[in-house]
Amino acid sequence: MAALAFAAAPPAIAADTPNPAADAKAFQKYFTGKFPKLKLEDFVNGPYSLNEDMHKQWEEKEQFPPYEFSLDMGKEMFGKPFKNGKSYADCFPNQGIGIRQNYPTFDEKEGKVVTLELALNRCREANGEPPFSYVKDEMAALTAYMAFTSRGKPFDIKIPNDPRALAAYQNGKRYFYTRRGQLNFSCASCHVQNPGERIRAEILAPALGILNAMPIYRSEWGGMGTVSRRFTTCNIQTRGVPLEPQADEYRDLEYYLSYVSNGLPISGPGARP
Amino acid sequence: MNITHKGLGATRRVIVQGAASIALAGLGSIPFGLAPAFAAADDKYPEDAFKQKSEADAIKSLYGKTAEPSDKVKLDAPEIAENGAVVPISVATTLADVTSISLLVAENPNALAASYQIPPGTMPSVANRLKMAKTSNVTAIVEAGGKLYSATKEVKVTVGGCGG
Amino acid sequence: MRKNMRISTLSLVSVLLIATATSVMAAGSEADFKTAYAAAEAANEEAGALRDQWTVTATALAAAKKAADAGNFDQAVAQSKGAEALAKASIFQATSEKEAWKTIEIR
Amino acid sequence: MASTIRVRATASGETTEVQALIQHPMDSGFVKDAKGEIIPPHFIQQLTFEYDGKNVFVADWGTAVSKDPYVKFSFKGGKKGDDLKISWVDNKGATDTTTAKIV
Repeated sequence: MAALAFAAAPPAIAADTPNPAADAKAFQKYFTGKFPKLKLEDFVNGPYSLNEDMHKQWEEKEQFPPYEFSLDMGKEMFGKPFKNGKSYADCFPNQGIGIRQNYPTFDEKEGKVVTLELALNRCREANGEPPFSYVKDEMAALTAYMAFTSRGKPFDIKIPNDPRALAAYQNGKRYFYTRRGQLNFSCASCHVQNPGERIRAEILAPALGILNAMPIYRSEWGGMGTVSRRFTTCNIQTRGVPLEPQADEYRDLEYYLSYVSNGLPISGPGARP
Repeated sequence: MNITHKGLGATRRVIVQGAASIALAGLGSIPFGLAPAFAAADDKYPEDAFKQKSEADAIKSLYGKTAEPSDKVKLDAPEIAENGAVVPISVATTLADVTSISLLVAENPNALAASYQIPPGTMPSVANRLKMAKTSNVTAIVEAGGKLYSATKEVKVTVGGCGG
Repeated sequence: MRKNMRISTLSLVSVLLIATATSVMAAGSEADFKTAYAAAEAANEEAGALRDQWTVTATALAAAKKAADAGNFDQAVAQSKGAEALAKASIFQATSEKEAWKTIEIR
Repeated sequence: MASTIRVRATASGETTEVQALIQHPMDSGFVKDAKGEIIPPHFIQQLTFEYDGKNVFVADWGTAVSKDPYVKFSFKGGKKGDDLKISWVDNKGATDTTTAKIV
């Protein structure tokens, strides 16, 4: 039954050797070409950079941003020692301050991508504390604070000279462009092919810079959400069953998507519709 | 998806227990019996006005009179609300002797959204964020010198899918 | 940038419609339901291994189970077959996307 | 413990501009939770701002005010270093009060 369904897909398959640096360049060029009025750093403000009416609503919100409570909570949590006397600061370079732009990293010992959310929960578990839910609340608060201390610092994701790192990058890219769910959408269907367009009057955010603003207070959620929440929500919106937060695919996806936004400043925590 | 709602952390207060992640399904109010205990007598909460369904009934309950449109009432609201859950709306006026400013959303289950008492010495302008169930006229009422003046603007509301 | 998104979505939908329509004709007993449900579950597990399950498949499976619990095996069989068709469509999607994703990559 | 009330009160010239953000669910009573059960209405009814012993602004709110409500207004007078007292009460009788310094 299936053969005719995808017959329309053109067979143009390009060379398979991944070249992340060239990818990032092409990715950024695509978006700046699509939105010639925008500067690269504008993309970290998502849909707000694309529409004047929305930009005004955003400016109003930023006067007293809705993520403020989460940010305060994150700051308090971050400074509070664990039961064993250690704290988050002990788990991270530079005491965890101003380092958001370096995550995800590739852990050559483990051979896998480690996101900031994962590193935070590993820090907790290493110090005898139970892990937090990945999608919101405490995890959003902690990452909000860590992003806040890193605002303005450009994403600086590194792909070490390790075939596993390149494979993880490539796997993330594959996930990003792969159509899934009953609606047959990939991440790219919305956030590469149609940013700036409205889907039921919501303006789609460009993929470039989308993670720079994480975590976000989303009006639609009525609260904060992490990168994990963003990914799982996107899957559900295409009528796909989401993977577990921090599944390998999501880690790789975050690695890819962050890497191609290298050079764009961290703007999180953010507020989104 | 299974979004687990963790137990409230030590830094959260009981009264601000977060709602589960739900879409804005509709608005309205159920009768409530607790009036604010500490407010001064002349600052009484207009409970009845907030229970009225229609804009006209709410204005009548709140003020006991009707409003006339005035270009001296400036109502600022987006053309298209980015999300009906958070619609930034502000009102300002050049009218003198303003004693209150109210905001009504005609298509909400209960039209009256907010009413602000403006004592002497306070500027006749206010900004806030309101919920809108759907596309609707938003009306600002300014009470000045014992009379009511209004301005109305339509705000389009859609609830989104694959956005942000 | 290719413009094939809409076309392929449409054809996928029509494949599904046909698959679902034919399945409705099945009538059945509890045994028929068990067979149909097992087939649907197996297909959905295969989709899971490909990391591409659909939420609608899970919904159809739940509806099938509910109908069976209520003793309505005709409907339970029909829902199971519908779920299987959805699961198979997701498997097809995942399989064809193994290479197809590259066609929309920005280079 | 942190307050549910965040205030910024800024004196400039003859007026003081006040912005407040309050942490409150503002449940309308018409929204369902994940289990499909109605979340009962829970919202701030009155929010008062007091300066120098008298109210400078009183907000009466219904359920259509957004979650974590925000309000902005200005009043004449108010000096840097002076106190502004902010209190709210909700439909369940819960209250919170804070005092902010005008800057």
